[in-house]
Amino acid sequence: MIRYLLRRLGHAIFLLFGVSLLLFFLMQLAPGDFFSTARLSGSISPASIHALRTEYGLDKPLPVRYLRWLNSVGHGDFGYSFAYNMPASALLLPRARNTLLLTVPCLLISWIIAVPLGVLAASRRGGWLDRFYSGGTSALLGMHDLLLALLALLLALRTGAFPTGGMMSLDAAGGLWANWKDVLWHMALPAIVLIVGSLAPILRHVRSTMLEVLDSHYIRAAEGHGVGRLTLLFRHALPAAANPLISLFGLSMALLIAGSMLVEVVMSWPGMGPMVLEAILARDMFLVVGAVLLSTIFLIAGNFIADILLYVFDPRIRINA
Amino acid sequence: MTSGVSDPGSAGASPAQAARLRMRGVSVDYVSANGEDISALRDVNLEILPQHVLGVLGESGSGKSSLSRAILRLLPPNGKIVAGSVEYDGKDILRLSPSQLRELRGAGIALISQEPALALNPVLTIERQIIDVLRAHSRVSKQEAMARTRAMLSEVGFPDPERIVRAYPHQLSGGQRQRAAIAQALICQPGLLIADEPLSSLDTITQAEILDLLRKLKREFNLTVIFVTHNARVLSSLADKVVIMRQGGVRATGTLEQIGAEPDDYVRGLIYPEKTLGRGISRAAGNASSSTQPSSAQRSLAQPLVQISNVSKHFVQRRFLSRKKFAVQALKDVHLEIPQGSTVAVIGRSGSGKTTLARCIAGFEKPDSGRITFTGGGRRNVQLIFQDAGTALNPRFTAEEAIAEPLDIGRQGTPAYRRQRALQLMEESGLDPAWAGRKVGEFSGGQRQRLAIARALAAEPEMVILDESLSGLDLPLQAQILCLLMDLQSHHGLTYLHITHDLSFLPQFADRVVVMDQGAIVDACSPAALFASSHPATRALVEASESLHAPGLEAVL
Amino acid sequence: MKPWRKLSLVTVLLVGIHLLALLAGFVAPYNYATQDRDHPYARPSRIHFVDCAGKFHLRPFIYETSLREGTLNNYIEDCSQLQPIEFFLRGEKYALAGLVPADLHLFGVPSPARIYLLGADGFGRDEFSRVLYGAQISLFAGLLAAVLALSMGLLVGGVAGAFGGWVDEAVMRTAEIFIAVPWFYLLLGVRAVLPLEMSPLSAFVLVVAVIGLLNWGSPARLVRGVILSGRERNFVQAARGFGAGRGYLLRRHLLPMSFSVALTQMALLVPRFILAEVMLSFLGLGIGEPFPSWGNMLADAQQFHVLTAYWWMLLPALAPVPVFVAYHALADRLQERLQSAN
Amino acid sequence: GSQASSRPEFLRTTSEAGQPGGRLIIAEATEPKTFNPVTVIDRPSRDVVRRMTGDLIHINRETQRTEPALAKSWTASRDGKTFTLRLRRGIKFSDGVPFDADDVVFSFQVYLDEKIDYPQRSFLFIHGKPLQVQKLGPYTVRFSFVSPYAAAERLFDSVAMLPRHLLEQPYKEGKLNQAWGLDTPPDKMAGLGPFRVKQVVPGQRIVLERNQYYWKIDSKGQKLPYLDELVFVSIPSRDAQVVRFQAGEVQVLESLTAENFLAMEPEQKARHYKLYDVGPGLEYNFLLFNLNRGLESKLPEIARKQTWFRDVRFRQAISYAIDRAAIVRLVYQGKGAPLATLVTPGEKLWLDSSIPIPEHSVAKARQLLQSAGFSWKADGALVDSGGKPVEFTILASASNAQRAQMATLIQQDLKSVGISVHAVTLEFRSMVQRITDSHDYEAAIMGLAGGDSDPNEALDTLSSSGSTHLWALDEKPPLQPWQAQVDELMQKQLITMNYPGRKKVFDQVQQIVAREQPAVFLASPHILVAAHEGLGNIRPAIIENYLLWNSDEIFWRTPAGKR
Ligand SMILES: Nc1ncnc2c1ncn2[C@@H]1O[C@H](COP(=O)(O)OP(=O)(O)OP(=O)(O)O)[C@@H](O)[C@H]1O
Ligand SMILES: Nc1ncnc2c1ncn2[C@@H]1O[C@H](COP(=O)(O)OP(=O)(O)OP(=O)(O)O)[C@@H](O)[C@H]1O
Ligand SMILES: [Mg+2]
Ligand SMILES: [Mg+2]
Repeated sequence: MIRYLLRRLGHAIFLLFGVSLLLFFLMQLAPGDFFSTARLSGSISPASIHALRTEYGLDKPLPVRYLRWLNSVGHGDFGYSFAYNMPASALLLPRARNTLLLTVPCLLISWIIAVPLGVLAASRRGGWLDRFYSGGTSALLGMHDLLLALLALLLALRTGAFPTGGMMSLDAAGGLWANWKDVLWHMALPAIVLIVGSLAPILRHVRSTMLEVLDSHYIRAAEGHGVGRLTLLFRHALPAAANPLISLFGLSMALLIAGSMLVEVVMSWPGMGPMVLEAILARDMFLVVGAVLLSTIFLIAGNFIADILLYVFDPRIRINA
Repeated sequence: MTSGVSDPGSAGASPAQAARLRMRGVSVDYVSANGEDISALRDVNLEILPQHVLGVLGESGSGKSSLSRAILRLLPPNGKIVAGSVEYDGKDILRLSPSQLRELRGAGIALISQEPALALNPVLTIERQIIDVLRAHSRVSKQEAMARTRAMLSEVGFPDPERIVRAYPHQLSGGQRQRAAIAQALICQPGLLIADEPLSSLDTITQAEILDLLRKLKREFNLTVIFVTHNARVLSSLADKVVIMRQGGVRATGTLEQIGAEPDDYVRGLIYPEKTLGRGISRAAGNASSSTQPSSAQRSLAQPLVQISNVSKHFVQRRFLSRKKFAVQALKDVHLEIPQGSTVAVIGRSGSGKTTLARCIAGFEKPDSGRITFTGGGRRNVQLIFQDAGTALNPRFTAEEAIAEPLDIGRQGTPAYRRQRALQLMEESGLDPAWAGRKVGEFSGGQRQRLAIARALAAEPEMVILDESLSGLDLPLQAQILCLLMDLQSHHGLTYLHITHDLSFLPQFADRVVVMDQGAIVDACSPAALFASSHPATRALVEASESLHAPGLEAVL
Repeated sequence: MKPWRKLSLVTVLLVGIHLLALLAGFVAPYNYATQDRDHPYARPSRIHFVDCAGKFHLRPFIYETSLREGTLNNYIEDCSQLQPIEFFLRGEKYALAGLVPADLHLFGVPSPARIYLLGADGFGRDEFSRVLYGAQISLFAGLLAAVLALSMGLLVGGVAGAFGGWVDEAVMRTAEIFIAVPWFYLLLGVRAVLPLEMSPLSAFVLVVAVIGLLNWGSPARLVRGVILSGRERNFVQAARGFGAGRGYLLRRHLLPMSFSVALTQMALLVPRFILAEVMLSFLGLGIGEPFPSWGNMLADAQQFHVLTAYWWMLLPALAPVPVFVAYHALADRLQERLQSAN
Repeated sequence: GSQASSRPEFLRTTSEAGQPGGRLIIAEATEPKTFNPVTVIDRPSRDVVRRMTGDLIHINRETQRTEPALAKSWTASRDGKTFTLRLRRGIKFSDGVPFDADDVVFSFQVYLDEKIDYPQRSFLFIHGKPLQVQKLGPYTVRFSFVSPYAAAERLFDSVAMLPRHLLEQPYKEGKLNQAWGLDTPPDKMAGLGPFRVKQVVPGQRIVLERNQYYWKIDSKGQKLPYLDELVFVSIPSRDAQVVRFQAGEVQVLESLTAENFLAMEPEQKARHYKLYDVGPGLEYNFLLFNLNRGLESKLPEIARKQTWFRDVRFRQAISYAIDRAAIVRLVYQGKGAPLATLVTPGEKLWLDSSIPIPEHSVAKARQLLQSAGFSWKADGALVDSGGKPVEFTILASASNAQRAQMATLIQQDLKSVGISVHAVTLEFRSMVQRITDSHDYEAAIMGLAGGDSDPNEALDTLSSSGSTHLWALDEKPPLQPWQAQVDELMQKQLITMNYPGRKKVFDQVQQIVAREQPAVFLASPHILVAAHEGLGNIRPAIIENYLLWNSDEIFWRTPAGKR
């Protein structure tokens, strides 16, 4: 087991290198760099633009830049943001915290909602619940997160029941609990949008795999022993159907960082979303690299957990570690 | 034509007594995926009194399992009870609400399904699966449930259940699985037990134990049993009444003696195997001697096809991240020579390592130590016929695809040829070629076993390992298959390793018998000498086998 | 349950949808590009049977609209301008199914009047027509990308699962890289090398195809998981016993096992890729003007001023929903069939 | 600095006197990125920094004329080469440290330093020579140029005076570029603006608080600013900005799209806000053709098409074919102005109103094309003298909906003269890269906006060597005579000291541009802003910052408005 963990750790590190290197290369591909629009703001002379480029080492060849970056990683600040004149890590971490504050609960909640719902739908195959849910998911998949978010905003505006964005009220004075309530209150809408947006895929997978398991011999046999309905569904069928769901769960962890980007932008949630989106368009490359690495870490963690769970839930898979 | 009413002659039952289960004109149809309708049961009338054991005897495919499933309304989605009524203690099962049905199942009527390998959930431990049944019907604390589970397991012949409870089905031997399934069915002390060939992959000793257990339960908890089997002998000592089935209908009912008396070849064929088998085998033997093949005597001297020298294999069974781990010594350095063109029978208690040995020879498992060498080096074409035919066939395949698979893989001949070969093999193994288009899931247990045999033969192997491959077949069929195998042997010098529990016909087809116990080969002798062997393990098996005979039966012969 | 019948019903629905898309030129009263600069943001035309005088007409008709005094984009019906709705009338030229030149339209009103079933966009282009033409592009693009992603996923995931061991590790790590790296920079790069005069259509299809090829990661992982467990099944081992190679195992035993997962993935990927264009057009990678696509129509619709002032522009944006419903129904039926087969 | 014994010389404003107190919440599209007045580039940061800093001479956004700020008064030498500024006495930085000539000298030393990334440095160079700064006394500074400089006064606008006592240290250590980041503790920063940093919440908001040392008082003698706090919240999405504004969570919006403006109108009363249409701003959008030289080898296809683009008649024809009215109506919902040149109607002082807006006339267009040797095929497609069909692509930025829409309209317009146009929207940087670096494009729609209403702002765009002379970058020596003339005139206006004279020169420039159409100038959007109705002294202007320029005078009328 220890050896297995170590090996996975090795892979993870290799992966991070791979991703960052690839990213550097890709950013090379995309036309323009951070300063390429500077000259349009008239006042800035080409000369000073050139000066800036050299100062930030943008004129250096790719390998040199990558090494420089690695070096800065060594010093704990993942490169340097051109726009902010600050170490990327110092910018990313606080925002990452806010993002996770929003996405982690959403991830859990959406699974907690979707799995039972999917199981029930599968067990009532063809029933009204099943139909309703089928139509529902299709409809949800037909709508874009942006649209949902915007609708939510308008709702907030019309009803006045929710804040129309942000994470805390301006004067969130008061005790810890008061602050928490305030944050939760602000979280409500973006959370709903995120959850609603992420339900459909989980539901669909749960349902389809459950359907497969539900008409297998052993489930019928268990039925034949009069095992209770819920026990049958959740204790017998679900574990047998878990396999793809587990993989899916692992993957969905990768979205903890990146998945809420658009919603954050529309709901002005002070997470990584707005900053990263801006950085992407502005070619503030180290910020982007940092963000991507962060989400890569979550992806790795997710897949790792998924693999472990696979082995736990599916004894048919031989642990090849 | 069927006599629904229980006749006064039958032992123990007074006519006044109300029937525990009464089936009236039950018919079951299946719709095959390719659209054809299959009628599995036709207008079956049955009646069974409390505390009685009803033996159900019938050729493979005659509708026994359909009957069992129909009683509990457990037919597969494509199956349907098209007519009739099933009354249990007076209430019509077919009219029960889902919740009532759930209460009835397991607690009232319990079913031991024919193929435990399919009936057990592959991702749950045995304990979990038994406990859930128990707790579904009775309020018991977790501890008590665990205790009772272990108790029940030791009842069905697990001296120390600790490993078994923690094991997943795929970590058990065929017989162990079957016993687990039995335990699962008995855990709630049902009023009526439907046992669909519950002994098919159990050694004679365990068979005897299980039968004793049933008798005990019958006495103490006045259990009523519907006992589906091929083995008339078992019934002779157990059943109060016997039903003979054929092609979905009831052919005859009554006590074994009564039926045995009737002048009906089909029935007699089922009941008095010695005749049929005797005939069959002698025919085969005839061919053998007529052909130029060396006689069995010389055969035993022939050079070995495969040499197994001190092979050991152990399995480690542990739950993820749990300290508790069990090491199972499935094979303790095993020596065995299998002569070219001979038939070696392997017998031994359930869990003694027969299948493991087979899997090692066939190359599905790597021995921890020891060597398995084939003469002429390299691997020869060895075909293992899996113990659980049901799991060894891809449910997505049709019978024809399944049988032709080895040919497809080997890209042998034209598609037309493969098809024709597949059909021929079905024919030879007693399957109607008209069923070639059916999915393998749509066959009966025994039919699936034959599919597996046919598939193995299609590969045109040099050696075939049969792992209880005849256990699901009625005696005439067993005879037919054995003849087929022996023909092949005599013409193409096939070699057989035949794992079986049924000692009665060993002499007819085996050249040698090896006895396994706890992973080791403890005894090896000629079939004839088997019954005289002095080794305790062997003796135990032999005596148990004889104890299965009812005293009365020979008299009838 | 008779999966066969349900299946056929759904397929009828789907065929209908795709026919609509294919025959967009005929069904749509106008070309997707024709602007009516006097009617930006026109409301959906009201279809009347009774005219202002209260007289009943058998043939449905609309009134031409004109700008209400002192307002922008706010129109009133002009009772003097009654325009009967005609069927099978000649109008703008188009190429039926992209091949046959024709000018016959299913319905319309005598020009210069225009009928807007779903209203008009900011250039006074008929949204209804644009939805139909958009379907051509989006459905094709969505399906293309999904098929590419899925087949890649099946292949790679299958191989990883079937081989297991280090192959599995390697493939999965690569998959992770593909999932982790944001590809828009590559896309920007791709767009940069594409010649500008390349038709927006083909440029777009190309970009979408690239996206499809890049998104095999998740399907691959799902498939691989299923296969990892599947390859231990007895019948797979048996097949191995017959000397089956990995290719055979994958083809006949393993991939079929992952079919339902794949199906579900398909059901999810098509919508995802169709909607992905919202972001693409945001990055300037969407299909260029004046071509309509569900993606950019949705992008247009999800704006504050549309949702508040021109709500009807949301209708075309919701066009995908029924289509997805149909697709998913199809997926469900297929799966049912699959299982009833086992 | 030397201690000012006499009482401080505050500036007394004339605008309506308000009441102190309250907080103003402002929406920023992206979060401000630095407090460093030297290196600040992006708009949101500028918005914040300008509230924190003061300049010597200020341009009144309303009158568009210069007025005293930290410099109480100034005199120009007769030859217009030297300016002597007299600083206010007794003024203090927001941390209470007095301000004097040394700070001014220090500031300009910094701005002129090559090693410092000061974006506007080029402004401080006249004919390549830096302006000289000289301390005459504790409160007098002299600036001298190599040659007379017309816009000299304006040059001081928004050039922040830096606190020497805080920044000299980092400057010496060469750390000035990194100084005053978002993570700098507030008490380490100080300025001469009405507000000072109070709190920074990453990603959420920046809070400025009232600077009690501010150097302005109102007509009633109250100390400015009125507001206790300015809060800049970052709201990335424009739509979200509008929603939150309507919900009252934000109280001023400095930039609105016409669509949102219209959508917001109905609810003005109900939700207690006011919308302001300030009229055309300084932004001008134009269709430029690739007139760069030396593409023959690299991009032969484009080079071939350049023979059309170079022909003034072709450009004029395009200009006639384009329906500017439609652009204003459909793209700007009527809230815009058609353009003949790059000078927008917003520049009241400089626009040559005699120049007509090119009308939309397909006839004229065809006429011109014909005269230029173009002809039409049977199917109406335009072909050049070589019989090659006339078609080209127009680039537009995907992130600017308006320009993309213009492209769509133009595409349609040019059909009517038989030109088939591909409208290609590209991600902004990809597009800019093509225009400024690779020159791999045929035509594009761009928009530029001067920071001030002054001919100098056009310098970079019109003079052949200008950095935003986008259609033909680094075009020196000038290709056509008229370009040479423009260059000359632009230099002339630079040194013409009196307004009428300068205007005349610039009028000539405009006439040439209108005639030659180096690029086809399309339209200029109105400046649209919104503010809570309870706010006083809201006097939006067309020069940045439209609303906040007089943030020191803005106040809450109704105590109810305070929150
Ligand atoms: N799921 C099914 N679909 C279609 N046909 C089936 C199905 N199950 C069984 N059959 C057919 O119904 C008939 C009876 O099957 P059944 O399993 O009851 O036979 P059986 O008596 O149990 O045979 P065996 O002794 O081999 O188990 C057989 O011909 C079989 O082919
Ligand atoms: N994968 C496994 N993991 C752990 N234990 C196993 C595994 N496979 C087999 N065993 C154990 O090894 C022993 C031998 O199994 P095997 O299947 O060879 O018995 P068998 O002789 O075939 O019994 P039966 O007659 O019941 O089939 C049994 O105790 C079984 O529980
Ligand atoms: Mg059976
Ligand atoms: Mg076995």
